[in-house]
This record gives sequence, C-alpha cells and structure tokens, in this order.
Amino acid sequence: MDDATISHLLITFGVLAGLLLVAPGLIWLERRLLALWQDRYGPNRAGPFGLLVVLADTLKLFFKEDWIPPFADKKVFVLAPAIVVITVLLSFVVIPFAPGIIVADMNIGLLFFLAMSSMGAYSIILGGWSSNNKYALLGSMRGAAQLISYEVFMGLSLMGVVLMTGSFSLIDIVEAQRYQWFIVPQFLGFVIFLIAGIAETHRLPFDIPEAESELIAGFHSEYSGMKFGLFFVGEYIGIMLISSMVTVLFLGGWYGPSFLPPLAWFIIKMFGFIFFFILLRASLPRPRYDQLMEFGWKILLPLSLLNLVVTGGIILWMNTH
Amino acid sequence: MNRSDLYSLTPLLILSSAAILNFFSISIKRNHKVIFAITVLSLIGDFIFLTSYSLYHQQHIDPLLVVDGFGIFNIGLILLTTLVVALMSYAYFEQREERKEEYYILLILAALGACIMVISKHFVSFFLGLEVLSVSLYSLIAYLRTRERSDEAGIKYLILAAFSSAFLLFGMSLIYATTGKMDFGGIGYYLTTTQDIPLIMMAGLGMLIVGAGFKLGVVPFHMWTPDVYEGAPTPVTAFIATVSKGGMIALLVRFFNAINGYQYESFTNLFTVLSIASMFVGNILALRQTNLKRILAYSSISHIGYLLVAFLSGGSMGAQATTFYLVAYFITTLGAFGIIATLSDQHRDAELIDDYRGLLWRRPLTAVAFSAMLLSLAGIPLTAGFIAKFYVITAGIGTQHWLLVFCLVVNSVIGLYYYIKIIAVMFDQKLQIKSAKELHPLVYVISSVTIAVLAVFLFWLGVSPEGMLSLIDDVI
Amino acid sequence: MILMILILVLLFGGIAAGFSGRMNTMLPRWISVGAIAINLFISLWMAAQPNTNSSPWLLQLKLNWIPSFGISFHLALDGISLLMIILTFFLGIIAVAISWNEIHFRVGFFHFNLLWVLAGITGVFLTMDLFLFYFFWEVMLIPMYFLIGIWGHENRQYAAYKFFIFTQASGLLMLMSIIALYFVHGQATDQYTFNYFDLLGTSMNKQTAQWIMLGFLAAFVVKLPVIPFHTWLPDAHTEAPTAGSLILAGLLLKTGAYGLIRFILPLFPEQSAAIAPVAMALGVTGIVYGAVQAYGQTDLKRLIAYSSVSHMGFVMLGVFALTEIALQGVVMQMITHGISTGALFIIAGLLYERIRTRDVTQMGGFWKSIPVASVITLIFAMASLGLPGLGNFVAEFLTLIGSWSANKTMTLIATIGIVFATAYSLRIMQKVFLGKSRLEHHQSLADLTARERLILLPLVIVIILLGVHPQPAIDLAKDGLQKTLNREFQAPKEPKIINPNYQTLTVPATEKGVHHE
Amino acid sequence: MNAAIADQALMLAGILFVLGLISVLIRRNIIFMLISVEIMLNAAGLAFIAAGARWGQPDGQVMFVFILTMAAAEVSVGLALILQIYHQLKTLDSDAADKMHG
Amino acid sequence: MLGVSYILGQRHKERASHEPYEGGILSTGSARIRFSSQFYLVAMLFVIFDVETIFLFSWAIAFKELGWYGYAGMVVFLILLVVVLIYEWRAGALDFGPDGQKILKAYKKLTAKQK
Repeated sequence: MDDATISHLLITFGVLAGLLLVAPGLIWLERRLLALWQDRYGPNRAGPFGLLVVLADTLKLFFKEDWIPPFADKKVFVLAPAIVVITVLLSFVVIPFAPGIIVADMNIGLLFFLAMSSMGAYSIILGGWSSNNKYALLGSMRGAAQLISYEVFMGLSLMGVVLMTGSFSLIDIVEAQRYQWFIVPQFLGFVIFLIAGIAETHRLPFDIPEAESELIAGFHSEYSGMKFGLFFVGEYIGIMLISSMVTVLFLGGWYGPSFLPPLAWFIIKMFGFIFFFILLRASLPRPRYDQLMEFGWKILLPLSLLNLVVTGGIILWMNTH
Repeated sequence: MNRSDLYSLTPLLILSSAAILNFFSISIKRNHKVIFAITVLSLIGDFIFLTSYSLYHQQHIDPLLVVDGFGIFNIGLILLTTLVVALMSYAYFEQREERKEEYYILLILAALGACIMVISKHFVSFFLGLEVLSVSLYSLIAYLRTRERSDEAGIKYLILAAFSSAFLLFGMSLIYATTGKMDFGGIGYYLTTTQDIPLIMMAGLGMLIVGAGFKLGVVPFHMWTPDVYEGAPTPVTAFIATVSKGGMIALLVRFFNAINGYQYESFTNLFTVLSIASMFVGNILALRQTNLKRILAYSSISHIGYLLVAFLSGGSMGAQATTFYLVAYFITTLGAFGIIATLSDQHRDAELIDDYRGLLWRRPLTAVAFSAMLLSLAGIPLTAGFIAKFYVITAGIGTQHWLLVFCLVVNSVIGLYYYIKIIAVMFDQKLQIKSAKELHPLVYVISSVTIAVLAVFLFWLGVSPEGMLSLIDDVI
Repeated sequence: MILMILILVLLFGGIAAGFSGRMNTMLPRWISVGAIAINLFISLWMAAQPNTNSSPWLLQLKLNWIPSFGISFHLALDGISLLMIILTFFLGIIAVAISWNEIHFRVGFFHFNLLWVLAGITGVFLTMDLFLFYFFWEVMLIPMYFLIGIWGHENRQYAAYKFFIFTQASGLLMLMSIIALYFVHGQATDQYTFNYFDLLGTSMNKQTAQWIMLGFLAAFVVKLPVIPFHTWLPDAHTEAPTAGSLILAGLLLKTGAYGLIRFILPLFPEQSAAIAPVAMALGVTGIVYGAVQAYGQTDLKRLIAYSSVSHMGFVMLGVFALTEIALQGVVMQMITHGISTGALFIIAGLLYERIRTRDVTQMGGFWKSIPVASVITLIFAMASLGLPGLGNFVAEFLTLIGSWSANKTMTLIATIGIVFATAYSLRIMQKVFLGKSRLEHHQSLADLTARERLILLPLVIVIILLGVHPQPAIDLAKDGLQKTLNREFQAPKEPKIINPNYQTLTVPATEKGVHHE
Repeated sequence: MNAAIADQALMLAGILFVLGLISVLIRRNIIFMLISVEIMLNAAGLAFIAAGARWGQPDGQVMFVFILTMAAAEVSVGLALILQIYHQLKTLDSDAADKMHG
Repeated sequence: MLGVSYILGQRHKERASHEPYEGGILSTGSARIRFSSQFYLVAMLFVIFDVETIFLFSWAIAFKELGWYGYAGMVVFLILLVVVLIYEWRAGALDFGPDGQKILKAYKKLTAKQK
C-alpha cells in the first residue's frame, strides 16, 4: 500500500465516520434548536444539554424488537431502509469537502449525485409497498410522486451551473466559483434547487410521504427498531447531503477568506444550511399534497427552463461580445 | 447544416410544425373540426411543397439523412396516404370518441417517423424514425379506449414491437461493433473490402432482418398482425398496413442497395424462405377467417411475401417493382379499409363478412368500389393491383426466381378464393336490412369522396400505369 | 381505329346499360342490343369488303400503352379474327334477346356484365400484344363470374368459383410464360417488347421453349377445355343463366381454340409438332369421354355441356393435326359449335322457363304441345351429331380429313366418337320430345313466342347456310391459317409513322415485299 | 477501453439480451413481459456502448441515449395500456388478454 | 446495523401484532387498494421530462462548442417541451387533487336545478 492509497482510505473512512457520527448528532441539534425557536425545552436529561440523548436513542433502537410484520414482503421490507442509507452515503462520494478531500473525483460527479438521489425513490416505494399497509402504500405513492417530480426540476435547475462551468465535475464547479459564487448569477437556480432539495429529503414542510397527521407515519408506519432508525438516519444524512450540495454548487464550496482552512469554510456553510432546514421545520406549515405537486409542475418547471434559456443566452452573448 | 439542408428537410419540418400547432390548438380549445382542418391542410400543403422538388434532387444531410428522388417519392406517398387516413378518420372518430383530437397529432407524428425512415441512411436516423412511428402507433392502436380489443391489440403490438426493436438494435450494435460504422454507405464499404464476413456481423445482419421482419409482419414474425388489425380502429389499421410496412420496405430497399445485400446467397435464401412462408401462411390462414379485418391482415402478410419477391429481384428493376407494388397496395388497402370504416357504426366496426351480405343491392357504388379493391388485391386486370403483380412477376422472372414466381402464382389463386368469397357475399341476394343509426350524411361525404378518388386512382393505374411507371423509373 | 371502336362501344355501352338500369328495366336491354348491333354491322361490313391485300391482315391499330415495358395497345384483324368477332356479336345479340324475359333482377348490372364479357372476348380475338391479350383474357372473367354467380341457378356460387379459379390459375401460368418469352426475346435481341409479331421469331433453346409453351397451353386447354381440365365446364354451363351458358359455350371456349391457333402454333412450331400426338390423343379422349358422359346425364344443360367437351375434342384434334384442312375444320367447328350448342342451351333455357326443371327424366312428349320448338331442337340435335347439310358436318368432316393424313388411329377413334354423338343427340329428342308425357301441366305448355322464334330462326338459317355454303367463311380464314402453318406469319407493314403515340392504319393494298402463296 | 474489454461488455450484453428474451417468452404477466423487453433494449444499449468504446467513438453512447428515450416513451404508453387492461380484465395475465382468435 | 439489531432486539407477541397499524383503528380490506391514476400520470410525466433532461445535460456539457447553433436547437427543443407542458396543463394532467372552482360550479348548477 502506497501513501496515496492510504490517504484515500483515510479520507473514505473519515467521511464515513464523520457522517455517521454527525447524523445522530443532528437529531439532538434539531430538537434543541426547535426548542429554542419555539420557546420550549429540548432534550435536557441525559448528559450535559441532553447531549447523551443521542446515545440513548441509538441504544434503544438497537434493543428494540426487530419486527418484520408477518403480512409484509420480507425481503423487500428489509431491503428498503438499507437502500436509503446506502444511496445517501454513496452520494457523498463525489462531494469535495476541501481541495484533496474527496472520496472519488468523478468527471460526472453531478450526474452521479442526481442518479443516487433518484434511487432514494426506490426505498420509499419498496418500503411502503412491502409493508402491505394502506397508509404506508399511500405515503409511498405520494412520496415517490413527489420525489420524481422534484427530481426533474432539480436536474434542470443545476443546468445553469453546468453551463457556466462546462463540466459535471464538482471540483471544477467549485473552482469555477473562485471569484464569484454561483448564487449570484444563478440565484433562480439556487432557489429552485433548494426547494427541490427540501422536497427530495422530504423534510418539513414537504414531508408529505410521512405526514403524521394524515398518514400516521406514511411509508414507514410499519417500521420499527433499527430499520426505522435507518430511515431516520438516512433522512438526516440527506439533509447534510443537500446542504453540502448547495454549498458546493452555489456557495463556492471550500472557498472563503483565508483566515480559516477550506474544510472549515465548507463545514460552516453546510451547517448554515442545516440550520436553515431546521428553521424551516420550525416555522412553516405543511402544504397540501396537490398544492405541492402543482407548485412543482406549474411553476418550478417553467422557471427552471426559463433559467436555462436565459443563462445559455447570456453566456453565449458574453462570449461573442 | 446549411440552408439547402433545411430546404430539403422542409417537408419534415412542416409535419412537425403541424403537430405542434395541433398541440396548441388543443390547448386553446378542443375542436375536432379545427384540428382536422389543420391536419388536412398541412398534409396537403406539405405535399404541394414536395412537388416543388426536382425528381433528381439529391441532398445528403450527413451523416444521417439523404433526400433523394426515392426518398421524396416515398415521402409523397406517405403524405398522401396519411392524408387519406386522416380524411377517412373524421367520420369514424366523430361518432366514437370523446377525445378525438390527439389522434391527429399521433397520426402526423407517425407519418413523420415514416418519413424519417425512408430518407435515412444511418442507423441512428433509421432507429429514430422507426421509433417515432412505432410509439405513435401504440397509442393509435389503443385509441378507442372503451373497446376491449383495442387495448389488447395495443399492448400486443407494443410488446412485440419493442421486442423486435430490441432485436433490431442488438443487430445494429453487432454490426457497429464489427464495422465501426453506422451509416449504410460505410457498412457497404466495409463489406466490399472484406472477404470473409465475420460471424458476428452475420449475426447482426440476421437480427436486423428479424427485427425488420417483425415490423413487416412476415412469417414467422406475423403473430401480431391479425390481432392488431382487428383491434385497432379501422383508419389506424389502414395506416399500419400501408405506411408502417411501406416505410420499412423502402428502408430495406435502400439498405440492401447500399450494402449490396443481394450478392450474399445466405440473405437471399433467407428472404426467399420468408417470402414463400409469408405467401403460403398468409393466404392459407386467411381462408378460414370470417372477420374481414383479419382476412385483410392475413392477406397483407401474403402481400408482403409478394413484395419480397420484387425486393429479392434486386437492382433497379426490383426496386421499381417494389415501389410500384407499394403504390398499388397502398391505394387498394386504403380503399378497402376506408370502406370498412364508412360502413362501421358507432358500436362496432363492420368487420364480419356477414355485415356485407347483399351490400351490392344496398349500396351499389360502395360495393362496386369494394369489389374493385378486392380484385385489385387479387391482381385482376383493370386495377392497379394487376399491373403491380405483373411488375412483380416480371421482376421475378427477369432475375430467374422461378420458384418464387411459381409460389406467387399459386398463392394468387389461393388468395383469389377468399377475395372472391367476400365479393360473392356482397352480391348475395338475401338482403339483410341493417338498422344503423347514422350520423348526418354530410359527415360521410368526405369519406365517400376519398374512396371514390381512390377507386379512380385504382382504375387509372390499372389502365394507364405509364405515368406512374416512368415517375418511378425517374426516381430510382 | 375501327377495331378500337368495336371494343369501346361495348365498354361504354356496358356502363350506359349499367346506369340506365336504375331508371328503367327496358333501357339497358335496348342499349345492349344497339351497341352489339352496331358492332355486328361494322364487322359484317368489314367482311363484305373485298380483301385485296396480300397480307392476311385487314386492319390494324397500334397505340403506345406502357412503353416502359414495351407494351402497346396493338389490335389487328385477319380473317380468323373477323370470323370470330362476327360470331361474337351475333351470339351477343342473341344473348341479350334471350335474356329479355329471363332476367328481371338487376337488369342494368346484368347487361353491364354481358357487354363487358363481350368486350373482353372481342379484345382477345383482336389483340396482337401478348400483355394486352392476357389483359383481355382476364377482363372477360370477372363479368362472366358475376353472370354465373348472380343470375345463375341453385348451385351458382360453387360453379362460379370453380370457373373463376380454374381459369385464373391457368391464366397466371400463361402470364408467367408470356413474361418469360418477353425476357427470352429481350435478352436475345435487346428489344424488350410484348409485340406478337416481334416475338414470333424468337429463338430459344428447346427446353425453354417447351416450358414456355406449356404455360400458354395450360391457359388454352383449360379454357377449351381438354380432358382432364374440363371439370369446371359442366358446372359453369349448367348453373349459368341461359345467356351465360350461351356465351360460355359459344364464345368463351372459342377463345381457347383461338389461342391455340394464334399463339401456340406460330410461336412454338417445333414444340407443337412434338406434343401433337399427345394433344391429339387428349382431343380424341375428349371426344369419346364427352360423348359418353353426355349420354349419361339427366340434367339437360349438363348434357349439352358435356357435348361441348366432346366437340372441343375435335378442335384439339384438328389444331394439332397441323394441316391446313384440319385447321379449316377447326375454324368451322368453332363457329358451328358456337351456334348449335348455343341454340341448344337456348332451348334448354326456354324449357326451363316453362317447366322450371332441367331434369330430362321429368320431360317427355313435348312434340305435341310445342311442335315448333321441337322441330328447331331436332335441327340442332342433328347439327350436333354432324348431319350432312348442316354446318357441323362440314366442320367435323374437314377436321377428320385433315387429321387423317396426320394420324390415322386418332382419326378413326374420333370418327367412332361421332357415333356416340348420335346416341346422345337422339336421346335428347327421344326423352324430351317423344315418348310419353310425364308432367300434368304439359297440356298448358306454350309453344315458342314470336320473340323466341325470332331468336332461334337466325341461328337455324346460319347453321344451314354454313352447311350448304361454307365457302365464304373458309375463304376468310384461309389466308391466315396458311400463313400460320407455313410460318410466314408477318406483321402488317406499317406506313410511315406520323405520330408515334397514335397511329392507325389500314394495310395498303398489294405489298410487294410480302410473300404470297 | 481496449477491444478485449469491449468484447467482454458485448458478451455481457449478449447474455442480458438472451435472458430478457427467454423471460419475455416464458413470463405470463404483462408487466414482467414489459420489463423483460426493457432488459433486452438495455442490453442492446449496452452493446452499443461497448461497440462505441471499441472504436473510440461517441456514437455508441448517442445511440444509448436514444434507446433510453425510446424505452421511456414505450414504458409510458405501455403502463397506460396496462392500466386500461387491468381496469377491464382485473388481471395482468397475458393469457386473459386473448379475446381475439383466429 | 440491521444484523446487530436483529440479535439484540426483544421479541413479543401480542394480539394486535399481526395487523397493519392504522392509528389504532382496526383495518379493513387489503392494502392492495386502487388509488388515483394521477400517480401513474406523474410517473409518465416524470419519464417524459426526465428523459428530456438527458438531452439537456448532453447539450449543457458541450454548450460552448455548439455555440449559437446548438443554442437555437435547444431552444427549439425547449419550446417543444413547453408546448407539451402547456398541453398537459390544459388537459388537466397537472391538476392534482380536486379543483375547487369546478366543484363549486357543479354545485351551483345542481342547486340551480333543484330550485
């Protein structure tokens, strides 16, 4: 094993460990923040500031009954939560945290990310369908519809970035933002991507597939124990993923004033968005399902197309003049 | 792409624009008449535009397309056929479907696909054209949603067409893997410079033929034909029988001429077997049918067999015979299905032979026109079908394909039997009073005039084919 | 141009008759009679012109039709054709007249078909382009099919099918041969044409010629018909309406015979000589078999139909005897058989109109109630058995003389066949007109009406005329037959072409370059 | 990519194609038939990519995109038809969809 | 993780363990229910538009080389997309859930009749 391989392995496991450690932490963070904004107590019993609640939750999940409903399609039932985590984790492979800190620098990084996030739809569909439960099924249908719809706009909204960079490689994209973050010329794209990103992670306010008040818990009604845990963790890693993507694509990735190291900038920006996500949860009501879908198809899609056309035109015009 | 390329592609652009215009029109307000008018006018306009080309027009739009006389002729044929189909669709759909507007969009798109096919000289354009055609056809076939057989026919066609597309594609990819070329000319060049064709290439060509055979509905890939013919709305059936198959034939002619496929005995043998099998199976199975659409389906199988005789003759003679046969077959088939469409009522198509009992006495002109169409299919003089069959036999004998010609003759006689049977039913004196609730007679005027024009063409080609012959001679 | 007019009059007459049938049932009849009468008049006038030509060709017309294939609209008329078209129009008028009271269903369409059949037949007799020949050959089938299929008797559908498919199948074989000949000639001379005269001298190897000839032969022997291809004939003749039977027996069969003389002999002289013994044997078999079968029939029309088979055997025998006299006999046979058999069918039809049956066993003793009809029947029955003084005698006699020099055994057997003919002819007379009356209502059996007499009388006159003075007919056909046999058949010399697309001409008198006997 | 790998990919495509073919022939559920056909199409697409890689041309990939598009269109129409059939027949057994005979 | 949980997890069996959880209410009927075909429609829309984005992707990556010419092509393509979108919109494929206006209209009509 040479140095390159070792450092590569280190990065890989570093990223993996980081994610798996941070994700549960996010749960605590979210609850604390929600408590803060909504003026109530968050977790505060276990450990200082209730920090150990994460550990307690995890332990609890491990010791819960590994319940597979007898009426469920067993293989698929087990497979579904695994898919969530795997796809989300795989997406992180292409994210450049800082120069040199990337698991795999693919020249089609962006496409890989899109592909992986599409895969997420499978877990919802399979999970809901295999549960053999009406609510679960409905939730999964809704979720899938929402996911694939927003998938379209997500891809389209990124095209502006691709146009400006001329590459699908995320490193190239970050480097293209050395002087100007894309959030400025691509503000529309940024907004659409953000909305689509929230929908993709089915976070509040777009948590239609789960919608406790309507569907109990949506597609994962029948899940419990660690399998539920996986869905849960997957969701939080998803938040991180979207936050990192926004950072990479629109906020110049690791670039920032040089008093902090690049990785730090990256993490700051990412957490900024994570806070934003939690803030959304704290402040916005859930739209109706049909409103959500219509909003996507009737407003976001035309907007993203418009964004594409205008961006292309302007770039070309600037090139020729 | 430059201006002359665009000029050469204008017919296709007009078609596409017509489709988009229809989309817009539907978005604004659904109106059958408006859509119908747009469709018909654009088809007519397109055809008129087409006549502005010189017959010796030759424009290579590299690497995909070539607009030459043969292509222009075939596009013209497709446009006119589509026009006729559209004309006969009005009455047919007016009384059946609530949402009849999209039909015309699909029809135009299907025609567009066929047009691309006949001018393609590259696998990509071939495939694109074919798929535009096929995908439109799936929906067209299943257009009458409330009828059970419609869906069944649609899904059958879909699965088999996709199946054959897979064969076609795999064959293409094998050829591409061996030659590194996807344009017909490049493949032809490869073949001329290679002594032994690699096995994988042969396999590729074989799969290509299988795929094409499915679309053409030659035996043994014919299973879909009768069901689809029966299940599809009658105008669509007419479209499948003509444009869909004709486009494929035109493409095959172009492809085989480009790669000079006639010099390979294995291919000619394969096609000979396909041809003979199609003739016999088609005709023999047609004998025991009682459903007219199925009869015509089986007869179309055998007609493709006849066409392959001309196709196999190769050379310009073969190409001309094929083209002329296509023209005659188009006219005849359109006429026949047009009549079925006009006789159909709201609930079902007039597809049983019994529906035609005594037709000669109920609607003499219709019956005479129908008889003419059937006789043309049988290849009886005074009709276009006769000259076409004569041409095919001439081409076959000219290239010493005695076995094929002999089979053709035998099959003509078998075919005659069931064509005559239908005619016999029509002049059966037992009158059958049909109590069909009919629409406003004006609705039928368009269809009737169309059929009359077709019948006139049929006789005109049968009596004085010289004009068409020299036209075909010029374009090939 | 006259030749074209002959066909066009019939075609347009047919269309006019078809449409007028919707207005009035009498109109189509008159239109048909008029159209055919015009043609008959023209052809008789042509026959009356003295032929001063050295060439057998009296008239010709050549228009470009499908030049891409070397197909022209080429009509020509010689003595044989002239005889045949006169017969066609003569029987055509009779056919219209006989249907006057018989056909009430869709009169217009009936006459349309009738005239189109005649047009097809006329075309066959006139055309000098092989493609055009095939074209007309097929054109006459469809209307004939309708005639049988719509207005025929009980079993009409079956008969019509059988007729159509037999003739169509054999016709397609002929088409193959025609095209093969076209290519053989084209490859040899690089001149691709369907012109009869150009194809005449085509040189080809024996094998090819053999096959090509068989194709032609197939069409003609089925049409003629020759045993064993005759099975369509009894059905078709029996089931057809009277006019249909008349045209079938009188004209359609003659197209087969005409084809043998016009195409087989000149195009394939050596091959015809080679198969002559077989062909003659088939002919003779036909004579005997037809006669025997005829004797055994109880259905009157079927009986007459089989007698046709027998008579057509003579044609086969005569043609392949390959002598001029025999051919003269054949031409006479074609005419006289057309008239006599036609007349017999008419009588059968008249009887059927009266007693609604064709079963001989249910008839008998009609002589008393319908003497005129009986006498006329007697005349034609005698004609059929070859009584001297009637046309058929001349025909059969010439045929037998002609074939005697070619093949004595065959001739002998053929002569025996005549004896059988006597048997069945007399049987008709005996069963139907003599003996005991079997039906109750025979008393009320009406004799021939004036119209019916008017129809049958010309037939009687012609058959007697041909029996006692056949010379004009023989003279007309002579020249063409001689040339046919001597392989001196040549195209009429064409004058300077004025307009290549449209040239019509009558052959100018006395061409020096043409050989003359 | 060198020719050997391209050949292997081609081989894989061939295997996939055959699997799809067999599956179309033995499956009776229409949806599975559709899926099998899709497998065949994708096998062809894979073969194109392999072939394109072998010659170092992008044409193979272009073709794959087209195949993808067409497959998508086909699936859309196919699903719609299957829905319709399910509404009418309450089954997706392809043997049930044989109202037409002859 | 799943494996660990399987080993550590407790087991129990109770009366309602074997029924689907529907908020405590006893479930009726199978979960294989028919639901709005709108979902299929979404699937198809997705298939159409997602595939179209593939073309946009490939254009975007080669955007600079293609220049105005490619841009024009893509604009035409986008116009097609938009036309299709408008069509879908008008055809009601984008209307998820019931349309309040329509219901109101229908209700008014109904009440008007009753009066």
